Amino acid sequence: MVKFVIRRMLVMIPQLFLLSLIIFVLAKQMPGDAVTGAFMGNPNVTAEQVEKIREQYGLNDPWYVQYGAWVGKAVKGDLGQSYTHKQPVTSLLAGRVVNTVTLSLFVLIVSYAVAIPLGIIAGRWTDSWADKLIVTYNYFSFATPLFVFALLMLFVFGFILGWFPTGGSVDIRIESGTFAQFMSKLHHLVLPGLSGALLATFGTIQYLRNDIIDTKLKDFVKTARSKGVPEGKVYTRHILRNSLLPIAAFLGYEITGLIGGSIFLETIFSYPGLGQLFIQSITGRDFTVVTAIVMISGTAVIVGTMLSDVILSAIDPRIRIE
Amino acid sequence: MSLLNVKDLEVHFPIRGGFFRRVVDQVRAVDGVSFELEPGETYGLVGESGCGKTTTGRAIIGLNKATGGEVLFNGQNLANMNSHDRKKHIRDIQMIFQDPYSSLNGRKNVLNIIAEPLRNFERLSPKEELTRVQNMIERVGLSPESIYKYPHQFSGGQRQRIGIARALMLNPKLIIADEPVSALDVSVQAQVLNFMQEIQKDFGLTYLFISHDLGVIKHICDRIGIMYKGRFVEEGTAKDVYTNPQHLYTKRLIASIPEMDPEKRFEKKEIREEINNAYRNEYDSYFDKDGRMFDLKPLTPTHSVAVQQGGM
Amino acid sequence: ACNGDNSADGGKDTGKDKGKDDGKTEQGGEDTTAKLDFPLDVSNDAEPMEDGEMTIAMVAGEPFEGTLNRNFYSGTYDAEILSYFDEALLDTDGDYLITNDGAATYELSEDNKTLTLKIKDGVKWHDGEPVKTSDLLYSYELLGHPDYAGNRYDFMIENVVGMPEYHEGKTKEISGIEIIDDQEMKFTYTEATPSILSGFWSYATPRHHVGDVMTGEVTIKDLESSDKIRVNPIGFGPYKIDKIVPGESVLYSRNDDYWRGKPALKSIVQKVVSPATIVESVKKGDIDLASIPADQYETVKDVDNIELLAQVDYAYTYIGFKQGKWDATKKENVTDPDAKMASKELRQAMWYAMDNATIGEKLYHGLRFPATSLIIPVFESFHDESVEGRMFDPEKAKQLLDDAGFEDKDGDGFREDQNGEELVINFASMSGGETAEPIAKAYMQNWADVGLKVELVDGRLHDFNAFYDMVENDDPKIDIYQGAWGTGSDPDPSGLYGRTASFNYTRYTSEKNDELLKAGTSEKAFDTEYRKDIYNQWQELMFEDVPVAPTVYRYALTSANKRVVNYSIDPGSDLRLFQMGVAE
Amino acid sequence: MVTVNQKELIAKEKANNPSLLKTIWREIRHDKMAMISLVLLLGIIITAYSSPLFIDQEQLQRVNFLETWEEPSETHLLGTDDGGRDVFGQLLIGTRNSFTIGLSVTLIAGLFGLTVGLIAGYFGGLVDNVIMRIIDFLLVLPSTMFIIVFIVIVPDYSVFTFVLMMSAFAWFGKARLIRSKGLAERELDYINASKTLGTPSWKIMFFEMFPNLSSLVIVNMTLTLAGNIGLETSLTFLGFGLPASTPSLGTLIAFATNPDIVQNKWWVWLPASLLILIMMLCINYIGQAVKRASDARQRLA
Amino acid sequence: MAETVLEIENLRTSFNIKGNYYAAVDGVSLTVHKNEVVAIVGESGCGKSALALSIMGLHNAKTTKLEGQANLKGQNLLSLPVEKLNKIRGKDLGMIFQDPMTALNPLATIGRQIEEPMDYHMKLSGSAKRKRVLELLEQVGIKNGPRVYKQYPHELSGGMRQRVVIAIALACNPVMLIADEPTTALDVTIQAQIMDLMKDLQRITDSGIILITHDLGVVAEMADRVAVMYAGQFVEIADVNTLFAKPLHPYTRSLLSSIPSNMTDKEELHVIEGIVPSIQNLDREGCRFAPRIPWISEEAHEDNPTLHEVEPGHFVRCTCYKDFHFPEERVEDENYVTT
Ligand SMILES: Nc1ncnc2c1ncn2[C@@H]1O[C@H](COP(=O)(O)OP(=O)(O)OP(=O)(O)O)[C@@H](O)[C@H]1O
Ligand SMILES: Nc1ncnc2c1ncn2[C@@H]1O[C@H](COP(=O)(O)OP(=O)(O)OP(=O)(O)O)[C@@H](O)[C@H]1O
Ligand SMILES: [Mg+2]
Ligand SMILES: [Mg+2]
Repeated sequence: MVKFVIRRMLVMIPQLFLLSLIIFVLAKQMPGDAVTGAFMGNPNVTAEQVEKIREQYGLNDPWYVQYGAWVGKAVKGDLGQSYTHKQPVTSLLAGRVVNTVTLSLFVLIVSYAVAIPLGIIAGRWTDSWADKLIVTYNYFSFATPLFVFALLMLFVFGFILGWFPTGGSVDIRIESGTFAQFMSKLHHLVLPGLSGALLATFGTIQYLRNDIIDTKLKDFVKTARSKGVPEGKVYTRHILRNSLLPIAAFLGYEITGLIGGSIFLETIFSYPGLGQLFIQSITGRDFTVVTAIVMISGTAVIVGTMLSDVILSAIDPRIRIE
Repeated sequence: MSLLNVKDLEVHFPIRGGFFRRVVDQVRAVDGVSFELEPGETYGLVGESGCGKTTTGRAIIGLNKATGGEVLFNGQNLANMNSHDRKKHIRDIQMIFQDPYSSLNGRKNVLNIIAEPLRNFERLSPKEELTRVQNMIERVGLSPESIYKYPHQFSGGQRQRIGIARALMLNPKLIIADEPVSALDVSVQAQVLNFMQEIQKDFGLTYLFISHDLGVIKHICDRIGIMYKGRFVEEGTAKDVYTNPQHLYTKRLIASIPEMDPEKRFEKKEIREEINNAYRNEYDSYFDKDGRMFDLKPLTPTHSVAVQQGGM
Repeated sequence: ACNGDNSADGGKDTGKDKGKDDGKTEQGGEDTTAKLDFPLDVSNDAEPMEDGEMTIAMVAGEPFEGTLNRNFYSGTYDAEILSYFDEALLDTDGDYLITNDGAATYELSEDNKTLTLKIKDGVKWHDGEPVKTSDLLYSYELLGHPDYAGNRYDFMIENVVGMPEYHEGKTKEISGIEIIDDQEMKFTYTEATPSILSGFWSYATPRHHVGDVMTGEVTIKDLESSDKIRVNPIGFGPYKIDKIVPGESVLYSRNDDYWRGKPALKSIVQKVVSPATIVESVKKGDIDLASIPADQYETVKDVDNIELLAQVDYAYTYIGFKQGKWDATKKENVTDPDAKMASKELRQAMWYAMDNATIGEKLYHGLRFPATSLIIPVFESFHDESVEGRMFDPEKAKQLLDDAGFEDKDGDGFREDQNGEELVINFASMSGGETAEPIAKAYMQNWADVGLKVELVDGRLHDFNAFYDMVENDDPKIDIYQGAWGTGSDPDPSGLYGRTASFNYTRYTSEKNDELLKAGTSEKAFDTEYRKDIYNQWQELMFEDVPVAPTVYRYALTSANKRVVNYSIDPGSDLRLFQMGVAE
Repeated sequence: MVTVNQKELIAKEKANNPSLLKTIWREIRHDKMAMISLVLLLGIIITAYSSPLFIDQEQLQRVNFLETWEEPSETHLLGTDDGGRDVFGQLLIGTRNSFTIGLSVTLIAGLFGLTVGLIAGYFGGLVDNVIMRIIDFLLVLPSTMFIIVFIVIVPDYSVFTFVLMMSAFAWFGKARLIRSKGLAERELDYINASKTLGTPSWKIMFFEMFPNLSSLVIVNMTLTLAGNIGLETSLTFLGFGLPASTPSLGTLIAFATNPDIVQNKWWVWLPASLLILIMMLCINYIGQAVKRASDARQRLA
Repeated sequence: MAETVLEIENLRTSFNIKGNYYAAVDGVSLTVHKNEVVAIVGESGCGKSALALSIMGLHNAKTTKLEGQANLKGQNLLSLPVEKLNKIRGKDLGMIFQDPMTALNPLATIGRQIEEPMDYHMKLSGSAKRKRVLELLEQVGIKNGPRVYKQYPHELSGGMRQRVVIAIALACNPVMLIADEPTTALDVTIQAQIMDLMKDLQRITDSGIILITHDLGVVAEMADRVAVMYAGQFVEIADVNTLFAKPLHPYTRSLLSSIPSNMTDKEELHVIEGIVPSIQNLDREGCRFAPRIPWISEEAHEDNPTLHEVEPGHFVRCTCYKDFHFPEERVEDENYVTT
């Protein structure tokens, strides 16, 4: 197991290299750079001064020189300096990563918490009114654009009903490190998290429902029934575990969706995280930050797929990881 | 000259593992098999599941690559031919598959299924093609309107006939039948077996008949090879093998056939127990240190057994 | 100096800029020629309550950067934060000129080349250390440092004697700055220019707190990312920073030792609120102060728990006509007489053709109105009222074009150029904000109506960087573009229109222009009348030559909850930030 | 030989065994929801695609600041937007563009994914290994972010380039799906049979294997078609939408950037949202019917 | 005669296909005694599995209609609610499924799966359960029980798995066992082992067994009595010796003569014409086998033949059996002279 994880980590390295190379080259292709327009704030600066800054940041070097320098540092854990934020990318991202991870985990957990029971109900009682309702909800969640839904949620629960805060990740007035602060963070998470989660259930419900319908007819389920296992337990002990396998297998790719979704959620709910920062850095041509965020997202997906392999191997004895 | 001469055929599958998916071991699916087929005869390959029967058949026709040995068909070695050359010979060898459901493409109608080999080897006008197919379909005992039906509209036996019709389309000399009846009900099985015997006469076919059902093999085959773990343990005429089994494994296999006479069931059980005991005790004289069979040793001109050199 | 504002037009868009450096809540111009009438002060005149608390919005679609130091910050939102806990040593008046009402006083020598600055008693950093002259010197040492990579090493800094040598790393000391004692220091300038009065850099840096670059204690790079300016920065303003949630919010508490007196509020929370939700938040009463995007004016206008304050912003939008190239070796603009946009009449006609009044009226509900000259009305003394701009007049435009030989010879509805060749003008405009697109579209329609075929470069709007990348580098794809400048405290336009100004994107040059710009900042220009006359001539020249056609001036809208007292957006106001409070 | 009577039988049999398309049609006819969906969807598409006949795009795109944000009325069935442009007209043109985008992405990504997937699935072994390593890598890419970067880079951002970009990130999921089914399919004897009959590989892939995966492909395509129609909506919201000269449903929906518009100017974004929803539901219901048609066990007809 | 354990009376199982109910098991009656193996044989699709699943209550309740009775210990299994049925299934009534590859939950250990019925039917402590499992494993001939206890199905061979399936069915000492083709999926050698095992076990457990198969060889080796099934009905019931020595019903005779058994050699086998009709296409009037022996004149068939006892314990559903002959007169055997 440990060996497996280590091996996957090793596979990750060339993948990340390739990823970094691609994103680096692409980032450089974007018109303009971090310095473009940055001096607009002060027209009394001379053209030389601007060029001097470009030189200082190495922006005039050919891309492979820049990439080489970047990789050299990245290997040591230094992801470079953000031009816009004037600080090392690592420390810039540190706080946002926590936020985005928290939000994504919340979305992930809530979406599973919603989707799994619904998937089970729909799969167990196929063609019942509950199933039809769930399937309809599923179509709707598939067809509704995230940002429209998030805005509606914000509008209804944040403003009209006033149940939840309408932006930010925490109430700054609450003392750090207290339980109250934790609750405040949670309170701020609910609305963006829920908006994301309720629309992220599509795949899970769909897969679970179909898989339960298939698994229901399998022989081992008949065996279980013939043992006198009560109906409820047939589902919890036999069908469900088997049907959760595809869900676990998709965990890794689910993360791609979460990352995409976080861009919207963070923008709408003013939640400072990677997604929001990404858009800001793209517009600001803060290449180092763009590269770093893409790398982090890529790593997250790789780790996610690895995690789903580990989980799969934990529940499925047929998959042995050596 | 024999039609097919298989010499020391080996098919090894690599087992990959480790970080770079290197080959860490081999599955010796077929591990030095030799036999000959005379024109017009039916040769049976029997053995338990996984002993390498299918792989042998597939290696002959080229679906698996032989990793060693020769497959001489009409004197030509098919094993080391490239796919282009093989194509010229392959039309003389055809295959009938086990599962009448998966061996027909469910998306094509019978006409398209049966015409497939024609389209690959002969340039015919649609009309000629239709006549050829229609003739064949009648020959295998299906009604002419069947050609526009789809496989799922037929029973298992009928589907197997379609498969056979397809194989016969190019007038092959050798047919490799891989468990052609195992998936069928007894009654249908009888139908197919009868039919296969019938066309063998009409078309002058040679069969390599693969099965694990000793009853069927005995019924249809002239000569039989018993396989175990990728090797032959015994080879001989049907009579040699059934009435005078030499190798312990053969005996065990034959003893496993259910007894059709209810009165004798307890006797049969005892025989089995005896053989099982013998199997435990005398294992060493039938298998070498590595658990491999010995090479075949002729007992009579028609009958050979894999026992240690120098007798048992 | 002029401050540039690059965001073409309001709305949600980049926070990169720029521009509103000086914190518009603090300063502003005299009442101007606005059409709408907004108050500058809140009307509630109750006494502020003891220990009040306030919530202030930073209206932004993205997180603030949090570089909380005057020398290094670049974002507008950082500037907003800075204004609460840090201030300049010298206060300014309604004309943006330095006064003696701040934490320090100044005196200018006879030859206008030496400025003596004295820090008042009792001015203390938040940690209790007194603010010393060495702290102001430190700012200059940082800005001029060879490693400094920010955007504030400009003409006004370089003008200090000895600064260029220091900047190149030849000396370790700036000879033009002399420390007399902890409270008194002297600045000597190479050139005497009225810009000193508006561009003097009087932001001190707490040397003891952030660490000294000069002794090698820290490096510039460390400093930029140091916790000392990101997590627990200090200043000597009315409020202290208690806590920062990066990118999201800031909590301030009262600075009881503030040199002007005890601030009215016990604490302030300043947080990022998305432009999408600002109006709802304001309505709900969550937010006491916020700037409102112009396109949402309609929705806030009738909210009854707030009051809208507005002043004309220090910015104008314009259409630039590319007329040449930047010569990198000579470091000056070279006008090409054969440029597509070389015809003065064509440029004039295009200005006439634009219906800015309707845009301001309909799209911005009057919050924007047609611009007339390149010196905005805020600079009351220099804005030339007599220049009336070229108001929407398509007939006149057609006439001009006809006379100049731009005629539709092939009858396709579009005019050909003087030589009868097809004329397609390529127009670049920036994306961002909802209005960018309809406005660009409207101008193109306007021009089409007078027979000019104008097409969008690449068929689309470009984002900030792509746009400026093309404009800066004189991309031949561009003939005209829509830009915006934010003007800061200095009316001097030479940074934007001078021969050697790299920001003179139109690459328009003329000798007359050179002359006038030079005169405007000469020593003589300390005489306001003289300067006014020079600038009037310059505005006249610009009106005639139309290197750019100014399109609209804009109002900046602030909403204040009705409980807010002692608050004004008038830069000339006597109210100071520490007096701001909330009533019961 | 074949008798006259038999000829009739043959003809009858021929007629009785309809193609997949006919089966699908039959299935749809037997499913009320699917039938309604089909009619509705065709209606929408036909209206949208014939809109150039009665709408002057040039005229429609003209901004008119005298008529901004007008409520629905007789002259403007669905009111006007911030530039005073008719929302109804934009809705029609937008539907056309969005549907074109959705369909093209689905087809291009589908075709490419199909080919790659078939090749990997059919050949298996080393070929499969190499292809899968590449696809595994591609799947790791955070696609939303990459698309945004691409959008910033392309100089000429149009429906065409947009479709290419989206397709570039949409094919590998399909390839993976097809490949896994293909691997299973290749073990089946009908493939072996074709090989022994001398049929060349490419023919086996496309004429033997593909038809057996076609139902899977169709079902998957309908689903992604529904998804792809909504694709540019989100990008438009983030400010990376198509140029305004190409109005799409996304452009209209992305007007919903603040609660005021959501609440008070519903006519701009709501019809487009509903239209997307309706189209997706329709496609889904049709997809369900297609799915059933491809699985004899589930057929209603 | 031994005590009756299961009494099936007029059992009818109908499936809902597009709104109509079609009987797959069409009025079947059978008694199974203690310590007796009753085999049910017939071609694929004749309703054998449908019958077994009806007794076990494993059909989908929504689409299946069960009529008649299947009495076990005085309770009619067909009309019991699931909760009550669950008290019987796994305890008094065990089932062995055909395919050992799919009959076990791939995600649970062998130990867990054998213990599971004990959870619901026996009050045993954890260690007692484990002990019982090891005992069972031993009984079904698995030697290294403690190891297998912890293993997962995929780690075992087909034969081993089938033994485990049998162990599960035997876990709570059922009085009645239903085995649906327990050896069909196995190799001949393993089939022989499993058959021997079942015979041994029955001696120990005393339970009644219904053995479903289409392999007459298995019947000959295992069964005490045989019921031949065709198109949802029993067409012949007899004890095993009688049936093999003196089959009466044309269907039984056809089946027997189509086996390529030890006796025949390269001869043509008998082929039963046509196929088993599907339940929708089945003509339920008259003799159901008649269409497959078209050379027998129509008059020979009785309308709606019933199962009648021709000899003590030998039931046949046919009146034409006396005149039945194979078309080519091939197996016109002296054995078949009528009694
Ligand atoms: N493509 C392959 N890769 C690896 N191993 C294989 C492959 N094909 C077959 N084998 C192995 O080779 C051995 C022989 O298989 P084969 O299918 O020839 O047996 P068989 O005698 O036909 O069995 P059955 O009666 O089950 O069909 C088995 O152990 C099988 O697992
Ligand atoms: N759930 C069901 N719904 C509809 N028809 C069914 C159902 N189950 C079985 N049938 C039909 O009932 C008939 C009897 O099926 P059954 O499975 O009992 O046959 P069998 O004798 O067990 O055959 P095999 O030997 O193939 O297992 C078949 O025609 C089958 O198609
Ligand atoms: Mg095989
Ligand atoms: Mg069955």
